[in-house]
Amino acid sequence: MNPAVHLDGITKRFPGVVANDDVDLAVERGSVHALLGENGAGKTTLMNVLYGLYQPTEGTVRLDGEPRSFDSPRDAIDAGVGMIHQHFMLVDPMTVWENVVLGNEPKTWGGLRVDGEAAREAVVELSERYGFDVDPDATIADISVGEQQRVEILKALYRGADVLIMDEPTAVLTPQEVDELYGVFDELTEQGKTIIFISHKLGEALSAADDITVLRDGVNVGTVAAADVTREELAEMMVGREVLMEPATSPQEAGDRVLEVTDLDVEDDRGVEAVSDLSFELRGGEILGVAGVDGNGQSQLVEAITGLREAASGDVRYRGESMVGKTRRDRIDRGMAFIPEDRQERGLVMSYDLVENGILGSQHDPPFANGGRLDWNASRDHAESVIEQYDVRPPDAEAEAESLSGGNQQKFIVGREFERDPELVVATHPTRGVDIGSTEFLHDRLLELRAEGKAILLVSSKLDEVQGLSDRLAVMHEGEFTGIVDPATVTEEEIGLLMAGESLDDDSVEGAAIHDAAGDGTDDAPGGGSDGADDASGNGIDGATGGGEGVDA
Amino acid sequence: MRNPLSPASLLEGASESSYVRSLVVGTVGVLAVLGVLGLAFPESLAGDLAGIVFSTSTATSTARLAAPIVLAGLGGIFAEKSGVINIGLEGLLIISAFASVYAASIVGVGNAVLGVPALALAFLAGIAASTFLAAVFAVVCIEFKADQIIAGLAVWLIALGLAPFMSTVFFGGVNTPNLGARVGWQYSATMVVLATLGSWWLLNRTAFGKHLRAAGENPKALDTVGVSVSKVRYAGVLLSGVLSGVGGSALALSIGQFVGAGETMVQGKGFIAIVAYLFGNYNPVGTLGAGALFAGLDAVQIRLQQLGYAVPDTLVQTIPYVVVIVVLALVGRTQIPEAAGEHYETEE
Amino acid sequence: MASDFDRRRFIKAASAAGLVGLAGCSGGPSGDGGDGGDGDVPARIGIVYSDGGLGDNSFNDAAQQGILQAEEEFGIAYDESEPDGAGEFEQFQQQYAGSTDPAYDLVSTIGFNQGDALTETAPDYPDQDFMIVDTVVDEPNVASYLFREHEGSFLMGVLAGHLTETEFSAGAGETDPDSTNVGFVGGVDSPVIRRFQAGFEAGVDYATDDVDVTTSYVGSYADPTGGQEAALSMYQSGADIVYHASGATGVGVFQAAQEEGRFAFGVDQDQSVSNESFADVILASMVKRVDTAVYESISNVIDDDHQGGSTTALGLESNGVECVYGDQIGGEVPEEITTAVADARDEIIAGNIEVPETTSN
Amino acid sequence: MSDSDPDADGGPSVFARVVAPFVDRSVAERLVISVAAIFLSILVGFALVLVSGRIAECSTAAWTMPFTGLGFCYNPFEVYVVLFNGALGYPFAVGDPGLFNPGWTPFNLSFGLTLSETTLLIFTGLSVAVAFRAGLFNIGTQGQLVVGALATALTVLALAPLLPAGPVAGLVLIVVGTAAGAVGGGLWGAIPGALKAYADANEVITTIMLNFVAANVAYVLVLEVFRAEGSSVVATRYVPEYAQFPSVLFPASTDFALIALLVGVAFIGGLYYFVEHTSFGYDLRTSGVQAAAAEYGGVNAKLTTVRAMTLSGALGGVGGSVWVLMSEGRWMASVPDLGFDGITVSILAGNNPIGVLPAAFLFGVLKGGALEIGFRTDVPTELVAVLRGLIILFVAMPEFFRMVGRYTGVAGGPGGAGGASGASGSGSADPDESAGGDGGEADA
Repeated sequence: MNPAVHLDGITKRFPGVVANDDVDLAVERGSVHALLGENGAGKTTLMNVLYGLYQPTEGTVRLDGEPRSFDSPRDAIDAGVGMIHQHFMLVDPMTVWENVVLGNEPKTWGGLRVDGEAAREAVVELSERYGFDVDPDATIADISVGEQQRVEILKALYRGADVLIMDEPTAVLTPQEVDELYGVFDELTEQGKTIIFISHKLGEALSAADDITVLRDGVNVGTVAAADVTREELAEMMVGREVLMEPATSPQEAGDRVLEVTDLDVEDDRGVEAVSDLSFELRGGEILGVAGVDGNGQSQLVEAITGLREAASGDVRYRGESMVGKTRRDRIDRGMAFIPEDRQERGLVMSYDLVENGILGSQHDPPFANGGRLDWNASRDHAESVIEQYDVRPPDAEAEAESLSGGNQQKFIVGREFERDPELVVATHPTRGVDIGSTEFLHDRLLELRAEGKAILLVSSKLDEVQGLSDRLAVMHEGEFTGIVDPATVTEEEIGLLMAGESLDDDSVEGAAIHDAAGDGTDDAPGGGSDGADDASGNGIDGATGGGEGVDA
Repeated sequence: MRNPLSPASLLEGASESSYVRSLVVGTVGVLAVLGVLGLAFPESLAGDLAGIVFSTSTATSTARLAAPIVLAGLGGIFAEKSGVINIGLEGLLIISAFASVYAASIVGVGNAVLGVPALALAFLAGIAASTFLAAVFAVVCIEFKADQIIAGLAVWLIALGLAPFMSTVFFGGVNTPNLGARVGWQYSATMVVLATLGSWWLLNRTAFGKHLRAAGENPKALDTVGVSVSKVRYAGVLLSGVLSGVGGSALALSIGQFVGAGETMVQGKGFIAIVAYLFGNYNPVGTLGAGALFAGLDAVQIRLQQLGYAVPDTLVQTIPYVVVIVVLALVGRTQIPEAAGEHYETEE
Repeated sequence: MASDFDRRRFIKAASAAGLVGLAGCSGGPSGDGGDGGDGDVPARIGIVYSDGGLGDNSFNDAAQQGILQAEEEFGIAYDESEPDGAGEFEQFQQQYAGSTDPAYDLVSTIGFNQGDALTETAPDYPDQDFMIVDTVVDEPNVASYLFREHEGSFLMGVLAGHLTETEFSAGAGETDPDSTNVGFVGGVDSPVIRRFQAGFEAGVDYATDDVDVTTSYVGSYADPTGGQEAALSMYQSGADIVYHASGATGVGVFQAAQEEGRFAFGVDQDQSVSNESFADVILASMVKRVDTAVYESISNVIDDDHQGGSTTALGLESNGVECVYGDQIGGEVPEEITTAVADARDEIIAGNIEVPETTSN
Repeated sequence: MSDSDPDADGGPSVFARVVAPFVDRSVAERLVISVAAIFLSILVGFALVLVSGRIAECSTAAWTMPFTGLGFCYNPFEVYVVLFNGALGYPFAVGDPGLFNPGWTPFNLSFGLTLSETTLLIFTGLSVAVAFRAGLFNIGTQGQLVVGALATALTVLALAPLLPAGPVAGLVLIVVGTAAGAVGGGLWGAIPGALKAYADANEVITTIMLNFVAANVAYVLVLEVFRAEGSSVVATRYVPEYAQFPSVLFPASTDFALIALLVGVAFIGGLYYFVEHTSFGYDLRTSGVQAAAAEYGGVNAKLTTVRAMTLSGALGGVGGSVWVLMSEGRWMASVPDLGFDGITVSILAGNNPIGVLPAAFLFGVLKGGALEIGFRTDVPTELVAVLRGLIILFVAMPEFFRMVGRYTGVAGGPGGAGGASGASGSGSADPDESAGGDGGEADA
């Protein structure tokens, strides 16, 4: 029997880049196939070829053994190929059913009217068949990310997709939602659908897929059955060498209190409370990790600390000084470094060269500015020094930021922020989209700063990263810390529960509290955990204040 | 939660926006207070004002003045909803105003070509001219990725030069002679109402309307389901040309003459049209309301002058502009489509 | 030429429209050569029109008529310019004045708002003859022609005041004898237009105590829609005659008169002739003989008798301003009213009536 | 290298994206595109003249097409000769033996008019440019100029009687008057800035509206309160002769003062320095290209918006001062459209202060040349307005020229084809970047 999808010798070249080099891929009908690889390995490009967004430079696409040539996604859709992109292709202000039928609207009145009733029925019918729970009249902007993903799947199914391509389907989901997604996979494959998903997470590929194909630098490294391969083997296929999975941290005495957050409330752009009544503290020489599914208030928390957003209430104290009413500028002046989550929107001015980007944030400070006048020579020296120390490639201070790859952009930002000699580093997703080599380098630098006694707030959706680097790990859910745990002892399942808003039993929380005790005193810890997140963090900070004095005395 | 299939509430979309609601409430409130004051003190300024505001003369005047504003505003909705900000509506009005008069003068009023009377042909010519200019704008913005605001500005300036230029070439002066015939305002008013309802239907009930919205909000979503974003955007911009063409023709043909001196007879109505659809929050009915509001202010202003209040006339003429600024400051920004102003390029 | 509507142009335009091209044969030059050098013309005139441009069926067109008349009678050559805005007057004046190839024997500047520009230009070109219409420039090389529009407007006021109290119908319009007001529509609120308004109001007052004048300024000389609305609201609030002094905006006033079946008064030219399609509502026009002024000044230059430094005030006495009854319906104005208007004219000429130049408020 | 970066789509704000292509393109490419746009618009204008020359009627053919024998009422070649040669006062002897007219001096009337317009456009062009660099589209320069001009006229008229007449008083009055213009224009510009920053009101709309308001209010003020006695036009009294920029070398009637042009050039230099070499300039242009990054870098976005609009308005106001003190000698109604032309100047200049000088000169030439066209030829002067619109249209579509460049194989200057696509990586070695102290101008 022919495979449902057979990509035969696909090569895709862009000007100056070979994204896919003679890639073969065969996917059996009714199976789940993972396409694994690092960022930039060519996974998305390959799938875009299958989906008709790109035409291959060489090679053939076969469906059920038939050679096909897609000039556009329309052709691919007609042939039964559906794609669910990592960034959902949904129109936010429109309803679920409008999105599902977009481009294939059932019409009445000779085409003058969209038959909404028919469309809605079709949506209801489809969601019942696959066991989805989706309100067809809900507006996309109002529903959860998991639901949005299901709308995307419905969209593909509505178009008669037999083959579903999913790009990083779990990136934005909670562990529980991930489980639900795997359930959806089962439903779909049972009914004969074929699923290909793109991932860079080993664990996900191992647990969800029947077969795994690994891409590296645009080349197919091999296809293996998930049952026959270990994590380490896969990792080696991906990276091409053995990888140390977790950076080593050594225990370290915490220093002075650098950051105290008390009863902080922050609203998002729409005026909805994104961070509620949050309290914690951070000391020199300590890394506090914040884990959680994206969109649970991490961004707003970070913005409130770094001065990009005004808090609705509560206090942020930095080195003993209240930051209420202090601008972003004030905070930069006081030695806060900030690695923003979106480097291309915030961290760098894409059209500026690195000389100009090197002074972003320091443009009013010596040695770059003297009485309002900019000293471009000093800026150039600075940029060149960052480029050299942080191995930014190409090593050209006059290259425009947008001409750099994501990893090199990030290295430049990190370098610029670290070279400020900050007391506090707020790092959000510092290694997102960064290749493994650079990731290791950036992790090392974070640990060096920790060793120098700096305080570091590390926000990341990569669990292994926060777990591996942090001294304490806070899990955030809907604007609150559902728990602050010891990353050394907590399990991934426990973190998953916390990320989903559940609380944990006493044991693991106790572990975290003991770790806390290094600087905080222990008085409140045992009581803190069991009755919920609010109490845990609230008490923690109370304890911290008292405990801090205790240490001094 | 909104049900798009519920019995057509025309203000759908407006109802969900608090700012449109506050506008409506504000307007009704002001009118009510005025009415009460006017009844209570008929001899005062309030009485005079109420007399003006609630007269049929003002109403018909409003209907006439609103036509080009609303029509161009509706056109602006289609362009901007599709993701192309068309700031050149003024230019489209100018060029169609000239072209319609020119066409009617060629055919000769009273004559007909293939049974189509001259004034109807004039409309068609106006629409054709405006649509052609809109097509140029569309190509420049969509194909050549021009900056939409600047290209729109250029459309205005080109029309502002071209219409008087051609008038001078054809008629020896920037103003054309009068045709001696005109289109009654009832026709324009009917066209405005039909265009408003038609636009509303097109935007909210047809597949094209959904595609238009998607092209402006998330073009990639549209592209990935196999609908060409470019085509939808072309359609949106061309529609803005068609509707502005109707508006410009109606304006000129209501006088039977094109006046090209200074700012031309269009007198900034295209810019007011932009404000109108922003006020109307991209809802055709809201745009009709906003257009009527501005035209109504103008109509009241004209009548207020005649009562002989010792306010300089030129200051009274400033009222509509100040109102726009004040309202804009109070209600802030409207919901501009997410991808408006951006170029979209299909991958590969 | 442009004033009476040229049908041939339309035919030209019609054939040209089809072609945009070179295939058509009706457009383009109609003769060959013949213009010859500069030597064989008795005078070369440069004329700078007021902003608002040609085709206003009023002020500028009237001036052009004077030039055309001179061309016909003396065979002069001329060049004309239509400035885009007041900022360009001075430059155009200087262009003509400074030009040596060809040199201009006379530079005509049309419109009061060129006065200040000419005040600056004229002294720089002492050997150049200038003439200006509508204001006084006190320079030895400038002949100023001033119209006493308020006097003409006064007569229009007298006519309106009497007519509105009479039951009268002619052409497409009729009066309502119960009406107690007449209207005045101005272009841009400015001292000059207020002079029209003042004369008109005084004339109405002179004619009757029972009639008020409602006034509206549209804010532009190129906004017929605005003119139409202003006039409509006047007619609808009971006015049966509206007098306009608003350039191309006035077309809207005529339009409104036709729509409402009322009367309008034209300005500058006999607009029942220049705007033939509205002849059935244009009862009379306050004619300013701009053409006469232009023609006269050219004639003077040809006779080597430029009236530099002098001001010719063209009032009722010299027929510089007149109340001209409409071509089509003017003849139907009752004799007692035309007599009253004629009497008023005599009284003004005799100095028994002092017509105000500024409005009372 | 091959990092295709899946999460690269989070772009800057809508407006920043709209504006971005106009502020971050390389100077050389900008130049090539501007020149190409001018030529293209001339070409289209040529066709327009040709066609309308066939449509219009006249008694004599101004030009006969070779080979075909078709006569045209307008001579398309003559139009451009008159336009460009005439604007300079006919330095070139077209058709006659010899390249130059022997009697030509630069200090002629036409050239003076051209330079006068250039001078005024420098200020309004800078006004629009500085707002543009901050990501703001200031269509309100016209209104700011009107207000600034009125402030200047009234201030000088009020102060003049207090000072003894003479050159010293003149200098004081000019300086104080210009400062008043800057304050007036700046305050008027601050209004839409504040509305944008604190009420989120779209500045494109508010500035358009404020133009109408400024024109009307100034008009009424002068009509009712400040009108010169006995004047039939709506204008203030003249400021004393000694308080006006003196015309040196050029005929007084040109309304051009070399010294004002020099002041304009100094403003260009000052603004260039400000934008490229000061901290606040860095703040301003950063918030223009990428507002989120600017905020991240400690820039107070709201304050920067207000400041930039105030600065922009002040420059427009100074333009008004120069108009009063150099051109008119007083405030008068019907202010020329210098503010709107400033938009075109700024766009053509790529919003680069240095670029404003040639762009203002080009539009000065178009202005001076338009007068010559109206004067020398039968072609309606509105042609020049069409040309202006076409130039802007073509300048707005750089992609067109890149395409043409690609098809014809002519690269549009350094980095011509690469631009924003980012595909070319770091291949562009900047040839003009050797001077050590000038790093900032790479992106100007």
